[in-house]
Amino acid sequence: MILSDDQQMLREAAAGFLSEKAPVSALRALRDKGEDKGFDPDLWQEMAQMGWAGIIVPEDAGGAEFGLVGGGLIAMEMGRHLTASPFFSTAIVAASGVSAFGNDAQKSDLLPAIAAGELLMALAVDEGRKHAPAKTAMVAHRSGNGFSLSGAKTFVVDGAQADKLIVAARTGGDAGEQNGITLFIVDANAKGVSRTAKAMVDSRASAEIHFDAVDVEADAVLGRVDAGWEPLSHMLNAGRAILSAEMSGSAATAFAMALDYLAQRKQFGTNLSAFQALQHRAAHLHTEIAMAEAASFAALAALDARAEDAPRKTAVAKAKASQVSLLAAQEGLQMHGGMGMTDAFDIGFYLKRAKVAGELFGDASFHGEALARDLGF
Amino acid sequence: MILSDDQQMLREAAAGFLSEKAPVSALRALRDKGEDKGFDPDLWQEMAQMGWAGIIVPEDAGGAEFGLVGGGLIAMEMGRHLTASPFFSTAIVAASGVSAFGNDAQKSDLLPAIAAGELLMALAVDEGRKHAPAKTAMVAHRSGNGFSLSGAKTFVVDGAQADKLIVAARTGGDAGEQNGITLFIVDANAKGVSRTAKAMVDSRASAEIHFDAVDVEADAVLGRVDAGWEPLSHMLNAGRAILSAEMSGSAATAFAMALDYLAQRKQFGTNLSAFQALQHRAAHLHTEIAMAEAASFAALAALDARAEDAPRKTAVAKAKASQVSLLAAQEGLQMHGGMGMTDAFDIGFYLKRAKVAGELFGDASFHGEALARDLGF
Amino acid sequence: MSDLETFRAETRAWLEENCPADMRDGAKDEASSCWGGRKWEFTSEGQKIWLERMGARGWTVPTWPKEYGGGGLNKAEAAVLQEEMDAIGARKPHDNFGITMLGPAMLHFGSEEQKREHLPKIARGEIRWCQGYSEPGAGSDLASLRTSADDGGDHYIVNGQKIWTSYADRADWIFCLVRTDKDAPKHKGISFILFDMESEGVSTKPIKLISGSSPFCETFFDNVKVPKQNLVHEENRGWDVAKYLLTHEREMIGALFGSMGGPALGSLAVEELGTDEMGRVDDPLLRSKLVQAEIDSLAFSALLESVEAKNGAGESLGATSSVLKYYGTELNKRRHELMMEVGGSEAMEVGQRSSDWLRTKGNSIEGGTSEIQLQIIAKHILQMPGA
Amino acid sequence: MSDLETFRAETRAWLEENCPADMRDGAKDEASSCWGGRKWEFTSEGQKIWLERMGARGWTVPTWPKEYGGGGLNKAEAAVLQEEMDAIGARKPHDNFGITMLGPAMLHFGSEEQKREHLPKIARGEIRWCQGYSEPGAGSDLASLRTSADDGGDHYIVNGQKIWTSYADRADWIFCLVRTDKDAPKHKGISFILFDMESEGVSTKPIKLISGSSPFCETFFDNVKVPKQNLVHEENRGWDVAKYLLTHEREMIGALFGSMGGPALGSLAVEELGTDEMGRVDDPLLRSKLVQAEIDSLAFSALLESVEAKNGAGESLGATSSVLKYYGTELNKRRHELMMEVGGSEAMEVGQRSSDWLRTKGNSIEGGTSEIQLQIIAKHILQMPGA
Repeated sequence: MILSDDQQMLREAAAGFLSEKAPVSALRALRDKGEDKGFDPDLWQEMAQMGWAGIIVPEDAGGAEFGLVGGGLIAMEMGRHLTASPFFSTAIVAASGVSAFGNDAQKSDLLPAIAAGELLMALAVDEGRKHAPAKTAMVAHRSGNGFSLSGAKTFVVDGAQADKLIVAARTGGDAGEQNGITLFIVDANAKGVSRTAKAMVDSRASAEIHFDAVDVEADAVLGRVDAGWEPLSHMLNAGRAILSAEMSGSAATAFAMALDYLAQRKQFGTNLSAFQALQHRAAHLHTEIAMAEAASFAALAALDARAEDAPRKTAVAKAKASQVSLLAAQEGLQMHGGMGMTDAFDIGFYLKRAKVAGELFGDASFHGEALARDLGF
Repeated sequence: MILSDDQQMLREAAAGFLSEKAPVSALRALRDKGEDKGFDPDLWQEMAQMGWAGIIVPEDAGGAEFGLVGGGLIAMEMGRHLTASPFFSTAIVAASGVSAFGNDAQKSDLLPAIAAGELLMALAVDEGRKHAPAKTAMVAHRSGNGFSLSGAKTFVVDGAQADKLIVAARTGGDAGEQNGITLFIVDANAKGVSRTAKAMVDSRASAEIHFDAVDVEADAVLGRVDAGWEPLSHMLNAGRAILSAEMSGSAATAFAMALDYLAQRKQFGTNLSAFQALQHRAAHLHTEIAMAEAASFAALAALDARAEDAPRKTAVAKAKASQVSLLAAQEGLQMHGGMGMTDAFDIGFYLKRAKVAGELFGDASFHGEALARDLGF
Repeated sequence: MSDLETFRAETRAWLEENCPADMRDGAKDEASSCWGGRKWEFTSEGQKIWLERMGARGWTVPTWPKEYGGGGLNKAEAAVLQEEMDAIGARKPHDNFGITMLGPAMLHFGSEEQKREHLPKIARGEIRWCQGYSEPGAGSDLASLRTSADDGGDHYIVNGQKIWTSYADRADWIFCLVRTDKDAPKHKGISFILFDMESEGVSTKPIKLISGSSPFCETFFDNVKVPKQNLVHEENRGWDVAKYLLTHEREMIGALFGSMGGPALGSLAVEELGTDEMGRVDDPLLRSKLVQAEIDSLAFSALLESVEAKNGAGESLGATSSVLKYYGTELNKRRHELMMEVGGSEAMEVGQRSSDWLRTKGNSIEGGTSEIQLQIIAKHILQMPGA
Repeated sequence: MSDLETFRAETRAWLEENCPADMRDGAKDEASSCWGGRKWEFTSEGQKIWLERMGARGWTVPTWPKEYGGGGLNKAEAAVLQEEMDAIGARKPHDNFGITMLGPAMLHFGSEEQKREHLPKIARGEIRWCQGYSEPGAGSDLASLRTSADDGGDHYIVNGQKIWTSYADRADWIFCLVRTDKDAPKHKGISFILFDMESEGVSTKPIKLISGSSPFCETFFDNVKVPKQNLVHEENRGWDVAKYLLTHEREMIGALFGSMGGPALGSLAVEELGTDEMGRVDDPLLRSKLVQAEIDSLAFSALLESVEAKNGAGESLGATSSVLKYYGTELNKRRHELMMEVGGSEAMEVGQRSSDWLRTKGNSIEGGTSEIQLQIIAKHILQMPGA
């Protein structure tokens, strides 16, 4: 796609900032410190000051209003450096939901705080090992003027750090149905909420969260009761397309690292990058990465435009980018030889992130299935 | 597997005979003559004299009693040369059914004639574009002392030339069930049978056959009424494993032709076979072909031994050999470059045969599905 | 009313008045093409009139300069013309390798005399061209060609053999790569010449493919005399012209496979195989291959759109044309494999589907093999060194 | 009663009497291995007794000659011993790279003195060995090693660095490839030497992998003095020994991955993901990848059985070991990818499954990369020329 001047500047600013402040070594240091935060709060404040926390938030709510394409440009650069931050959970997923489906009170309460980097939010949707939002089984009973939530959520990105959670629960229908799901904005420290941070293989933060008769008021509902599928899909698709852009960036860098390594190393008297078998694999990988990136930005643009085929494009992007980023990391590691297996080299971090980001909000099989359904076969 | 001396001799005899009498040029000549027989009857007589028509027929019925492993050795050589003959339809599929499930009268009527090369038989099982024996819908009504058969069969190999047909029809149950299928041995020229030869892309003979109230006596039943699934599976599995061996042979030769071509051709001042990217693809293909051959003979041996896991091994062999022979032909053609696209070169014949043999009696998807069911997932 | 709007209105009116009724069926298949040339037999009076009228306006080659028989339109006007033609389903009046291949190269490398001589005849469909590039034994190493053009004073004497000459048996003239210096390094002894296929010593022989008959021919030259004024660009610098043409061809092929997409695999499978009780194509493993093909097809379309947007914005495609050519042709092969799997035994019969399938095997060979494209990507995009 | 039957009866009786109860649990995992050596701490009295008793009979290395501490058994007897051990679930008494790697090479290339000195200590588990082959920067090009052994009169002075030395921090002695002639072509200046890891100047440092801690170490040599009698085979002909060992290693790895098969993917998926209303794993596209992996696993098992049958019949494996190594390791990687997909977000947690998954990425690198195996197949099986 053709970037506008503003977008081009945004991208260059992101590239510059992140390579200085959040290179892979920062993630490594975070991991080695052994904290389970999964990101650096000071860094997030700096990002917020650059306007990234409000990248998709409307200008009148204090945001930069760059849309998801703008978010994708940042995400791609974050992917290159494996930058860990609440950008995904808060600035994209939560902000997209509140912007599009929040009532006036919710918008004015939450969006300026998000844009200022003062509020962290996380979406709690998965309940099993595989992403399956329609299978949501957690229950919200009517109770007084509000609801009482009970159940468990897993794989909640930034869930242990969030101030507020957006929780998908069932107010009607049966697991497997899209109807009957309602979204609730829940204080993460409310009575009955217990959170367990999980050490994930990509050194990011994710939480398992139990809800034991957590009481919320009626105004905690995001969107309408029983009609949470639409805002939920909206948030998930925003997240999926952003993850696709992130993974395209990661794939490109893992690939570039491998090419660098090949160019530096000699074997049997020849530069490794002169081996034709590796060249053909590299050329194929280049093609795949170009497709993943193009598909990601096509999805982001379609979502911004609220185009009818945006869900289809998002499924294609997430499926393709998940596959390609894993392939790039696998090929990148193999091209590094034994050195790639050591923790001292960075390529392993790309492999780990590719696996987790690929799984998050649905893997390639999930989105392939969605695409097939959408295409009617 | 380790061949016995007898098997080794059989294989060498087959290799010698076929390279002299039935090279690819023979198939080409057959095609160019434009006859729809699909094989050369005189050649089949010579094969019968060598004992191949009775290769799995018991010695006391005039056969060579080499079992399916023996049959597979011949089939593999036939695969190498793309030899067209009724070996598959008559000597393997029909003979395996009659040997194992025929009554005394059927055995003494049919087996010596098969072994002598005097009788051609074909199995009529498929009714749709994809192999699905359990979905047999053709009906056999009881009528007098016998049955009346109505329906249509397709993809009947050697069906237009056969003297007798083994027909799967439903005497009970519904399409989709294994129970209720009965096999009938039907005179191919009986009243009500109409046959249309189909020109197949591999230049072999296949027929569409319509049955319009064809009357057969009760003694036409092969095996037991309503219990045709077992003899049908027995015949199909024999055919599948033999096809696997044939495809392994075809794959090996298509590959060898490509290697020869690469070794002869220079580009950019270098021998094509010195290009590393092609070497790695060739080495991978070698590995795949070795696996297909091993899986094929494991299946043949298991079927001969009536081992419990013979159906599983057959599914693996047919799935793998179908994939590998297609891959070998595709890679072989690509390695031939533009010359491979011309009809003047032989590699295209291997591609065409790989496609048809891969489809026959179930393609890789069919057998993968069977394997998954067998493994319980 | 802007100039462009005026142009649109005038064009619409002219087309409405001048496009014969039978040329308005929107047909784009090869059978309905008009290839023109001396030997052409028009399939209808409408086809003849349509070529004459469009040729007279230069609208067969709308962006070529008027002095060479073109329409002299700018890009925007040419786009409007195409839109208005599409709107009434107007057929392309004329197909000719002279339009798609020789013309652009001639505009770039030809002398003024050559342009005035040859281009108007292409525009009016009077001369049909074929291309003499590939040779038996050269394969992807095009520059190793051996057809020789020896100096005969005011003419060359051409001897040798070409292969893969599309429609050589129906073409009037050929543009041809020949060797004019046997001692120079292989890329430096090649020249680009033009000659009449009716010259003495030219003969052709059609090539049968694995998919059946084809437009391809072998073409033989036995002491063919070619006037030296038919040399395009400088002697021994024909490789410049060849490279120009090859890049152009690759881009066309890549775009072709990206845009055509082919029939929707999923619908075809539903129609031919039916669905199971969960509403899925009733062949689960085949279905999952179809899904992957659709993912890849749609991702490839996204790439193509992105490339086209950049190209439209003035960025050069360069080696990216190899990315498109490589993936587009491999994907097309895969889609046809899957159509065969869906079709099952019916598709195995000799017929259109099996013939199309076989023909696709050439996609990754013609116009530069997939291996060559990968090599170009590795070298020119990834900057990897020669082995 | 045949000799072999007599042997079986006697063996069964001896094992019944001598194998400690806690050594009969059939454990084959690395944690229950006894690696022996000077620093070994036995996990139980039973483990100690079992090593002593089996070592005393030479049954830790049953086919080695008795004069070198072996059991002196023929192949048939060794097979009977293994069968009888399996029958009571007896653990292997002793693991040692001396048994699997150095011993076979020493029997082939060692001098009489060396065999008498070193082999019995391996058999009795007194000395634990590690191997010093790979070097940083050499990668697959093993022969480009730079660790030097300079002539110091009656000894060599070794300087340099090794990598991927398994358990170097726990081993007593090392067998090591060093460069003794810097001017010779790279394969011709290498020697194979043995030395004590407690020699002055030897230090080790464990390597952390992407999957976590590992038995691998970096090993550094700083002016280590090695007596010349510790040279195996001739000086500058160490590459003969290395090749012998590498082929041996490749065969072991190939067989390992072929035979282990791993957990059944299908059952794991049914257990963790459940089935849909048609009884299929409830993730149709993932399921079809599982199916392909099972097809390939079973076909690979068939190949392995066929190779083993031929090998048993006396045919040499040769470059076929590369076929097994290549495919077996790639397949194992694929199976672990699929286990991660089945496991979903739970598997993404730091833990055994994700650690195993990460560790498999090394399978196609260690023991010769997949690329090297493909090269060996192309060259030695397919007879394709060097590039």
